[in-house]
Amino acid sequence: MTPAVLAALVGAALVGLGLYGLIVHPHPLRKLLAFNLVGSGAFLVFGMVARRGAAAGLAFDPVPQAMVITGIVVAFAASALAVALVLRLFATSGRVDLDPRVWTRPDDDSSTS
Amino acid sequence: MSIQTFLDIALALLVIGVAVWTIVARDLFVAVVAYVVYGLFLALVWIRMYAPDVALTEAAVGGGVTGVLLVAAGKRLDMSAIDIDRQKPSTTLAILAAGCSILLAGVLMIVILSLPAPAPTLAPQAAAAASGPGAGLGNPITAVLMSYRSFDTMLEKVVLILAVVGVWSVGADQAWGAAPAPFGPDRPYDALVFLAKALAPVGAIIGFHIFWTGADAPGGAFQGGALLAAMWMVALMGRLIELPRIDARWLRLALVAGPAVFLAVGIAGAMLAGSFFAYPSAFAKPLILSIEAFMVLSIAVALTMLVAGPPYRKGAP
Amino acid sequence: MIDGAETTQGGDLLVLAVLLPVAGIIFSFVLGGRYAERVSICLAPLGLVLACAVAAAVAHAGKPLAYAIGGLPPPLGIALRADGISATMLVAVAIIVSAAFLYARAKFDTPERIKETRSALTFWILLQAVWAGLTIIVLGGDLFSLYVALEVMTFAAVPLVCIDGRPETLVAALRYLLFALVGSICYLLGVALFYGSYGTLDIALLAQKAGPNLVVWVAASLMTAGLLAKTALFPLHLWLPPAHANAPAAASAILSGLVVKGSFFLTLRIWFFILPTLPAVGPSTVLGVLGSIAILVGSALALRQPRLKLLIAYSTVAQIGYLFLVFPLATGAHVWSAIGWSAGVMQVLAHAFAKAAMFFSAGLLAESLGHDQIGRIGCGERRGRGQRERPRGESGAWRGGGTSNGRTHAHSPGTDLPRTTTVALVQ
Amino acid sequence: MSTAIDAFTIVCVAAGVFFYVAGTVGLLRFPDSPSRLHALTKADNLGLGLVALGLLPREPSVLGALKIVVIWALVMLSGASTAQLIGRVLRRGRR
Repeated sequence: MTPAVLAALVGAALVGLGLYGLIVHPHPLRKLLAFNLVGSGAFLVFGMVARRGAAAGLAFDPVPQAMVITGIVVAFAASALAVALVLRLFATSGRVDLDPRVWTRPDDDSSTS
Repeated sequence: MSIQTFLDIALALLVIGVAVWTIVARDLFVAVVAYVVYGLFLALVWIRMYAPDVALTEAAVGGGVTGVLLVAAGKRLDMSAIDIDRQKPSTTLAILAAGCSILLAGVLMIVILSLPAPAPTLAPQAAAAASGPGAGLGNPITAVLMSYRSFDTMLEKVVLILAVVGVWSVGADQAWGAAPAPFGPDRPYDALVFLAKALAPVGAIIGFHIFWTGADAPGGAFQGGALLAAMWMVALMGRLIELPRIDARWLRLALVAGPAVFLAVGIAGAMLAGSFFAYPSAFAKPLILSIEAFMVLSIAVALTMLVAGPPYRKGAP
Repeated sequence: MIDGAETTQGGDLLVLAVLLPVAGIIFSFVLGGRYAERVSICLAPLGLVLACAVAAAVAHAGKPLAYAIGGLPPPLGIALRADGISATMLVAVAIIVSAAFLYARAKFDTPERIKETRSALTFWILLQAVWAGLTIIVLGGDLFSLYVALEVMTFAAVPLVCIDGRPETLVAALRYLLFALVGSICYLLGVALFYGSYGTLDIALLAQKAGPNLVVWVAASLMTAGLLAKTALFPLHLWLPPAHANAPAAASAILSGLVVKGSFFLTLRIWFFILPTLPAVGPSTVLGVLGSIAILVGSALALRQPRLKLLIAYSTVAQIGYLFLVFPLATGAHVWSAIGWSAGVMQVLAHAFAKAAMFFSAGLLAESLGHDQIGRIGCGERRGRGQRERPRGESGAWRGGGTSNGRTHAHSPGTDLPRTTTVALVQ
Repeated sequence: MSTAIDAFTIVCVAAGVFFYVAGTVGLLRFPDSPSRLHALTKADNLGLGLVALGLLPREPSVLGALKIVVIWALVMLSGASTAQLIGRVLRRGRR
């Protein structure tokens, strides 16, 4: 087994681990951490694809690696947006629950337009 | 078993172990710290996969800047987390989640092992294209990002702008236009001030170096920009400089500089080189480098503003 | 040379259609303040003209338009393509986005004495971003570009949900963001597997190469699962009603009418354009069954909602179910001649227009009444027992009309709603 | 000549690794935070310094050697400052 395949297997395990964390953790920031694990797991699969494509004097196929770089930046932007939402939620309500039952009042009288 | 294989397996186990720690840690803040550690180990994995560019990005963005973001948020939320973070998930949910996760991971592993061999690759074309006429870039990843997939790269910069708009949009109405909340206390420790004074200039030079060398060696706009952002944040923590107001014209211009120049060159390509996003072959390399220079600026500013958060005014709800 | 890899005549239009809203975002952000609104209003007609030009060019050429960006054809480069369905979608998107721009002018106006307000600036930029994302989704020819486009849509749609800043909307936005992010990553995993198998991400090239094997099945399933989370097909619909019901009406219209169609469109791309040769009876059945459950569950829940916008949002859940019926109906030997395919596309368009119109009307209603409680609509100042019965009967009638007329006409509620609105206002 | 350089590198790097191991053991075994910090910073600075020193003669170009020195200096700077900051937080917490 090459290091690349090993890393991809680690990536698959990370995807599973992250999915577990996403489902069981109630705290949004913990969910975000779990999402980042899933993301890096997926990037590792990309990395293996890149390494397997080594040819023509290059040790890797640059196309999937370029995609991983794009993906990492996008994942960071997503984390920043999620953190901003969580902090704002905490600032306005003092809570961070995502459970909809906490937020639906039986007599919802708020009007939206 | 050779020593390299042994080290690889040890590294793999270490990464998995730290990832498990991130998930099962009792404390929110401990989980965040575990995640930062995880990011650093992951960078080592990328080195082993012959992906120095990705390793740099992962260390700078995935580990470093994300770490700052999460540590700051974790610190502010740690108190609030106690009531909901300590509640145990129901056993049914945990078993269900574990079942789904193991199934997904298992299927992925089987598929990974059954990918076709020999692997299909675009490496020969990319290598030829990178060193070919009109490009002359020694780093094929830069060639792919800036030439062949320039469209994606530009869109990704637009995503960064949108993320900044999204982060700003959760601020209070009354605070709009103000600067985000400062990074540190009003009177930072002397050691931090010293660190900021000594590290920020050197780090900034290294950031420029990584960007400049990215045309021919591992590095590039992303990695250099992330390092510059980190140095800006160090200076902000030492309160050597203050965050700009979000309605400052120069800030807006700096944020869009990368995609705007990219877009302009792309449209000019339609007139000068016969196709949108094509570079005239005599000027390809200088054009790519100048677009990257603006992108470094945009990335550095965007990453810092994303970590800084929405505009803030004392007393605004 | 591979078919569809070369730039065809009129291909420039595709790039212009994509770059127009992108340029709009950049200009709006730099100029700031009320210029964001002006830029949007100016660009909308241009976009509509471009979309119509693309549609006319496709109809005239009788075959898909293509443009290899940078003159670099796939697999290394990226191509944009417009076929019949993308041209149709492009026009629909341009019309609805323009309508939303006009509708939103009153609410998201920047007051004279203020330089810039939070909600106005972000609203106009994000709405243009939705437009840009959708345009790339319908024209993109490369799976990774489509991933970036999906992310553009996510980053635009999530802050739109919580633009008024109440905690409920923040929770809805956060849940939406988490679902969407996980969806994107699943999609990305599928992309990695496709690249690992065939060394290309170009849709036309993949269509020629992909065959039924384990990797392709898993990749397609992962991508579909990710897209379902974004489309909110049952049982992944939980995020949708609070998100769509709490956004401002103009944003709700776009989110419900168009944004969920973006990811649905990609699901169509995967199964009908990349993998038309796969014996897709199994997945089609699964999608069809999930769609049927969504219709029942969504409609039943819609009837129980106390608020008009929530009702409409749950009706979206049901209508998404109808969309997925296209899979069992159109899968088969002669996909293109199958009437099911036309019906499916009709449903996409019909729901887009009807749902947008419905949210616009509901927004006006809520604006004029100061609330959108169904129990109090139409009863004015009178308060008492039994008020809920009548409006509920009415809403039931909309849904009844929707479900009994068959899947391509499921949008008759849209034509009914203005009448209801008028009735309510007259009373 | 090359044998001498090899021997020098081996001795230096081995000594550096020894300090790293010692520091790590200290981090894990020492009873309280200040002494852990003490073990960590000493070991890191000295350990990395020795590793860098051992690698210096193997670097073909002067620029490459300079980079190694810069890395060492930067790690020393940030390590020392961070230790100082952690120490202050500890002292404040104890008060």
